[in-house]
Amino acid sequence: MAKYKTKGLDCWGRAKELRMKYYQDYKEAHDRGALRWEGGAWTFDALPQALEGEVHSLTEEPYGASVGANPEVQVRYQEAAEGKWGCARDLCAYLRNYWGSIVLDEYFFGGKWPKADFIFQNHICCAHAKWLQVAAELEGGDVPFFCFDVGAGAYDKIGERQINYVVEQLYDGIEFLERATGRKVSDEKLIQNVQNTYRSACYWAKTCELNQAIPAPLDEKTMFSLYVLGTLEKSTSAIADFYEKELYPEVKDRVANKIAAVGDEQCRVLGDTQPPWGFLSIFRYLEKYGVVSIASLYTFSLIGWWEIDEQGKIVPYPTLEEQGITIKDRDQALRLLAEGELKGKLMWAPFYGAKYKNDIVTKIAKQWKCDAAILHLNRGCEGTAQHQMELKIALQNMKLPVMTFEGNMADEREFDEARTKRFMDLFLTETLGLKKVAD
Amino acid sequence: MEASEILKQCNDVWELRHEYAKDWKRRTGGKVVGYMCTYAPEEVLYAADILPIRILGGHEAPSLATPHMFDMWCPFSRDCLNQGLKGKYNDYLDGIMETNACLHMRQAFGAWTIHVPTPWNYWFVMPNAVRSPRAKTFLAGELAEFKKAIEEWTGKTITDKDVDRGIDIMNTNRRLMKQVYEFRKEDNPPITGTEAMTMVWASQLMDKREHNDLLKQLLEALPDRKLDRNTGVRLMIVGSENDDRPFMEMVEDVLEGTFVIDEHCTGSRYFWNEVVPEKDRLQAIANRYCDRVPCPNKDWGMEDCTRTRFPHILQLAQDYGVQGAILIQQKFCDPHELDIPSLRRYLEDNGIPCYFLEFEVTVPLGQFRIRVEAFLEQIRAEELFV
Amino acid sequence: MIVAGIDVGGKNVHAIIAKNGTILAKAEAPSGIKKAEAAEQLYEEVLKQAGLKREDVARVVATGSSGQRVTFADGVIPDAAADARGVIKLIPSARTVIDVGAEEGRAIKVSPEGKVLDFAINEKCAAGTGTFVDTMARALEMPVEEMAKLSLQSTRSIPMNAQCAVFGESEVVSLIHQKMPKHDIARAVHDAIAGRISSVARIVGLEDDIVMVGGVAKNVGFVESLRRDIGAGVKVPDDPEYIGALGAAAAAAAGVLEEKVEAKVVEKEVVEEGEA
Amino acid sequence: MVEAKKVEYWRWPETAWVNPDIGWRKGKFVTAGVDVGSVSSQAVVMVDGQLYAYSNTRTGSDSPDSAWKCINMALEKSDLKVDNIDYCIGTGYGRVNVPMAQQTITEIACHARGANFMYGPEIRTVMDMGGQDCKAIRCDDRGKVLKFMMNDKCAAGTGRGMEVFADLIRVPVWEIGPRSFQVDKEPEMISSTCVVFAKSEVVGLLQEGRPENEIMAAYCAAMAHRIAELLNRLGVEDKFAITGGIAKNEGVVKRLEKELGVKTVETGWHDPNMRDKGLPFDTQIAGGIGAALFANAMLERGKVKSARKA
Repeated sequence: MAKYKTKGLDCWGRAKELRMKYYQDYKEAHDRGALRWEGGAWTFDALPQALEGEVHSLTEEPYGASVGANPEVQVRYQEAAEGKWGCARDLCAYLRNYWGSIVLDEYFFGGKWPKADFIFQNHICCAHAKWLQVAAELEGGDVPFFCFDVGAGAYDKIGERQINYVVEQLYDGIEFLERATGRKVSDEKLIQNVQNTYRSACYWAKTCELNQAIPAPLDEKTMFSLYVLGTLEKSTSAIADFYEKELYPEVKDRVANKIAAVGDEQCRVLGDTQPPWGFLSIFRYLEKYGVVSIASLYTFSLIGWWEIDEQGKIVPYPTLEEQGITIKDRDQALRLLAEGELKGKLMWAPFYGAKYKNDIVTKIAKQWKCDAAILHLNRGCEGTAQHQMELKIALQNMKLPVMTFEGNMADEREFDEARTKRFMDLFLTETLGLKKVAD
Repeated sequence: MEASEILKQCNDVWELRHEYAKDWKRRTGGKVVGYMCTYAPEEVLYAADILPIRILGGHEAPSLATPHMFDMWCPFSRDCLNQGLKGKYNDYLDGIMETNACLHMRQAFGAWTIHVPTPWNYWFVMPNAVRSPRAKTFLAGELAEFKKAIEEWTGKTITDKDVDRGIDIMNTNRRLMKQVYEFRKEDNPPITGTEAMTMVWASQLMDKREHNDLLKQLLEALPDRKLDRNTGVRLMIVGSENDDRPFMEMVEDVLEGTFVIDEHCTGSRYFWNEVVPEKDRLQAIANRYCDRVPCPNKDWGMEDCTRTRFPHILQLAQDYGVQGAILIQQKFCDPHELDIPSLRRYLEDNGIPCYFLEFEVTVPLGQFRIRVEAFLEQIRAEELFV
Repeated sequence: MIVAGIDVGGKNVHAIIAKNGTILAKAEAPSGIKKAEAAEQLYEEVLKQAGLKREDVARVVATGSSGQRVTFADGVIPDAAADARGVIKLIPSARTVIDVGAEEGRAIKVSPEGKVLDFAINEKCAAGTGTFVDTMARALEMPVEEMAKLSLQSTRSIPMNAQCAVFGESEVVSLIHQKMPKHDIARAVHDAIAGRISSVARIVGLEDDIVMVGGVAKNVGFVESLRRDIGAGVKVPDDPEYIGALGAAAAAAAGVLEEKVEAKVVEKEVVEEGEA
Repeated sequence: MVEAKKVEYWRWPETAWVNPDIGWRKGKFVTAGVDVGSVSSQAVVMVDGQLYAYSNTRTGSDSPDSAWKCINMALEKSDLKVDNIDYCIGTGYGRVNVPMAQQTITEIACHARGANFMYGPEIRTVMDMGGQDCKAIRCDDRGKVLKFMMNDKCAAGTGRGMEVFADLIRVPVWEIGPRSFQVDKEPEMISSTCVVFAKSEVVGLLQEGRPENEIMAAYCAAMAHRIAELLNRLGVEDKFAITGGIAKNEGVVKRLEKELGVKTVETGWHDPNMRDKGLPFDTQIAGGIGAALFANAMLERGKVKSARKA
């Protein structure tokens, strides 16, 4: 008999539906006279989505992950990138999926590769700008390309100078968009999109905060499929509404009624970086021991915005309402957009040093009451895998048992499922002294 | 002084870098700051009479670094961290700095600041959108903060005169090294690629004022220097960090090839561009670092997918009469991995055959010799048939 | 109480029969392809040695990469757990265990009770395994034992790129072609693997006492290289290759039994994928 | 030691052959190519560019010995002495340690030239699957190298890997090819790229009681796949020929053709009268042939002088 009652999410179906529609829209955009653009999950989609008329985007990382979740296709795409294009096998796995897809002129969601009308990227890790630079080459070299630099400093160093740097680029970005598409950017839409971006980012954070409850209302395996929407079109009303009006209230209700993600929760685990998408079954394996992965900097702030309060606690970034702000004009909209992105996205802090990641993640471990950590040393993504070994040391210093396993989020050739489960057995039974609760 | 003697001194500095730095401190009583990426604005450090030295690897298995950076991080950055963890810098390094560059060096820097006792450390936010005019303004501001931080640390204000001195030291060094490179255009260059790059390594490890004196003497000595060796195939070596002397020597001493030009951050990419003086000194420095030959990581625009580094490489190839290019890359070095397939096509389309090699802290010379030898044969294949 | 421990590894099987902590009999045999049968036979042999019948043995615990295949075992424990228990039995002061076997090199941080506190495994690459040593010995055309002894004569270190067994082999070949003395090459090989293993060990931390076990621990050349790398203090117990079996026996005596799961191909279950 | 007692299934037979129809004394130039590879060594002796004698032997740990061993074996049944050779070129891994050679050329150039001679001038892509390297070579109608690529780290898909496998599964290496087709359906390929881990994967399959032939199929498929990856990087142009030891393993070759969608030219002399005379055809001597041909061409053009001692 399970310890807690549990049930699936009511809004699950809606999440799936929104995701599939997104990929369909991109494919069919041209048939409907709409524009198509490629960009990163973290780019300022509020701008191109504010162009007059219908506009659809394809964000590169979620696309690479969708492919990665299907090992057969993934290997075929990656071997095309490595063979026909000749790139290194150790590059970002999403990127190789993406390039291979173009090389084979094959869209994972059916049909030929839909060439973009323009690229609107932002440069996060070493790969981002280059990722779509090469994509543009592969698409014929004639795709207009714009890329932001958001590497202005860690959240606690953000002042006027840093915000101005990004705001100026946002203005350049608008000029670029209007030049490249011959369409105007509507301020009304822009303001709306910025408000939506805030809603998506802040309400996802609020939802994650609810996971401090015991039992945890959500497990990471489920959260993966929920934050993804924010990596697609965080600035649209449909997705902002999903986070604010559907997901958040439902999870709140689960906490109130002690509805658990995993009925046998007896050990709360902290994670890090993307999992090997083709092998999410390892999370089910953990559940057999009543072990549930409930928190990670990655899942929380890939799209969620946070801040550190006076007590040094991690709390959700205030919504515009909470800040008592109503956006009046373009300039205010762009400033708020830059500010939220630079100050609120804690996921960026590790890019400025191991100390940041250690500080933030140890806070998470405490506030979310984690009993152990299982870190995926992710060979597929250098950005999210930064300072993982330092993190291991920091967590062990706070007496948290830590297990690491090497793998790759989207290259099954680099993940050994049987071997990983062997390590998990060892860690769970020997180090944590747990027994199986289910089969 | 004989050219060979001067070049030997450069090699000594490279081999005995720690002894040199310690001796420099003894002589001058100044501070020494290590930097991990060539985007560090050395002008400002010289303005404060600080000796900037580049952290380089020791070409040994970085096993002390593994607990801090697992296997997927570039061996060079792990080797650099390993040197620090081994305590090689403990008794003289006053500070360590890193600039926004690749993720690999950030790891090394992150671990360094936690585990290697170094009194002062600084994270310098070097913008990535170097082709955007916005970056130049932002960088000038960043330089001002950097200057302030150093003033607070050293307790000395840095005047415009100081900055001018810093710029002059750097520019002179760049100009002189470029003049030495000119000699490599000759049919039978009086300086080998190994020697030329050793000269650059030394420049990154020693007081540039002293290096400049060596360079002036070298420029006097080179015209009369005749090397008793066959130039063979004129090669270019392009890619990420490279201070792998055994490999360079194998190609130039054992096989019939000569590196007549390079495009490395331990070579020409480091010093090719000078600071163009203007009233606002920091802005002048900022412009230099935005306009310099970029690391692939920063080589992208705000309009289209072109790169600025590729035409530069082709120009070098043509100016130095290159017959073939060896593209090298530190294993796992994303910035270069991202450019290499395109660069290879670009150069081959322009008639320059390429061969790719993946470097590590120690390269398997046996494995690489056959590859390079076959590549040289490919370039001169016609000779086997007529 | 009489108990038995069986360690079925990639290369060999080891079996131990113990009574109240003292070893009555122990034996070794190549595990070959048919590991289950090899274990079966060896168990019979060791029983004969001890002059016992199966029913005399209260409990049998298996371990090792193919421990799950020991049909007659009452329980199975992970190999690293067996290492920890076995070492603590012989050397209670041990805090760090380094085990280099045919196909895996690992390091374990152990508590005084023999509990696994942390572990690190040489990730999927042959460099850093016993097989790497074997391959190199083959390239040098001499038995491993000989290569081990020979390496002790070397006084200089040649950096060798220990990335891949096959590439390592051609590195050795080219060193031979360079007329490099064989004892120096032998040392280079050991240094290379030792370097890889020591970096794995550093992940769990090098807390004294450091104990090395596993088949490769009998390779004096390798142990020498490892000591050069992480310190002369590295201890090697007698019969280091029996540690796994000993630990399994200890577990049997302690009555520690993980529930026994039959080794079967895990069927891929369909899980909703997420993205990022 | 257990290993010592075991039969060595990888040990393929060494061979030697002398052409009875050629009187070497009448010839203008006697040239030799000695290819000392990491696994096998070949000596090829030519008279005015005509195949006179060759041998195919295993390489020992000492290159000079291996070189002597194979040249002597080649000339065993002939009255031609090493001293009668005008010019000898060493190639292969141990090329720098071939005592009787006046010069060295890499096996890449030699295999391209040799393949051109053996398979004919239409050959544009040559795949040399050696003991520890795979070399994908693009060449012109004279066998001149235009471009080449070699396998990088993790050298799966090499002859050495196949030997390790033969030893493991206890099947003579030359039987693996044919037997790999005696399966009802093509199994999934061995996933591991690493020779050593492929080994444990194989052991696993054997434990599951999978039939040997199926495992051989799985291994050949894996090797073919690795090689295909390399060839894809180079880009395969027709006609396509394979040299080296693995060329003899149809289990790999057929699967490679299937993956690439390109047929390899059938093994056999391009030159009709060499074919009609039934001269033996050994894919492993391509390097030696290329070297001997280069030697002959150099003498012909007076680029080098005869080093003949007797």
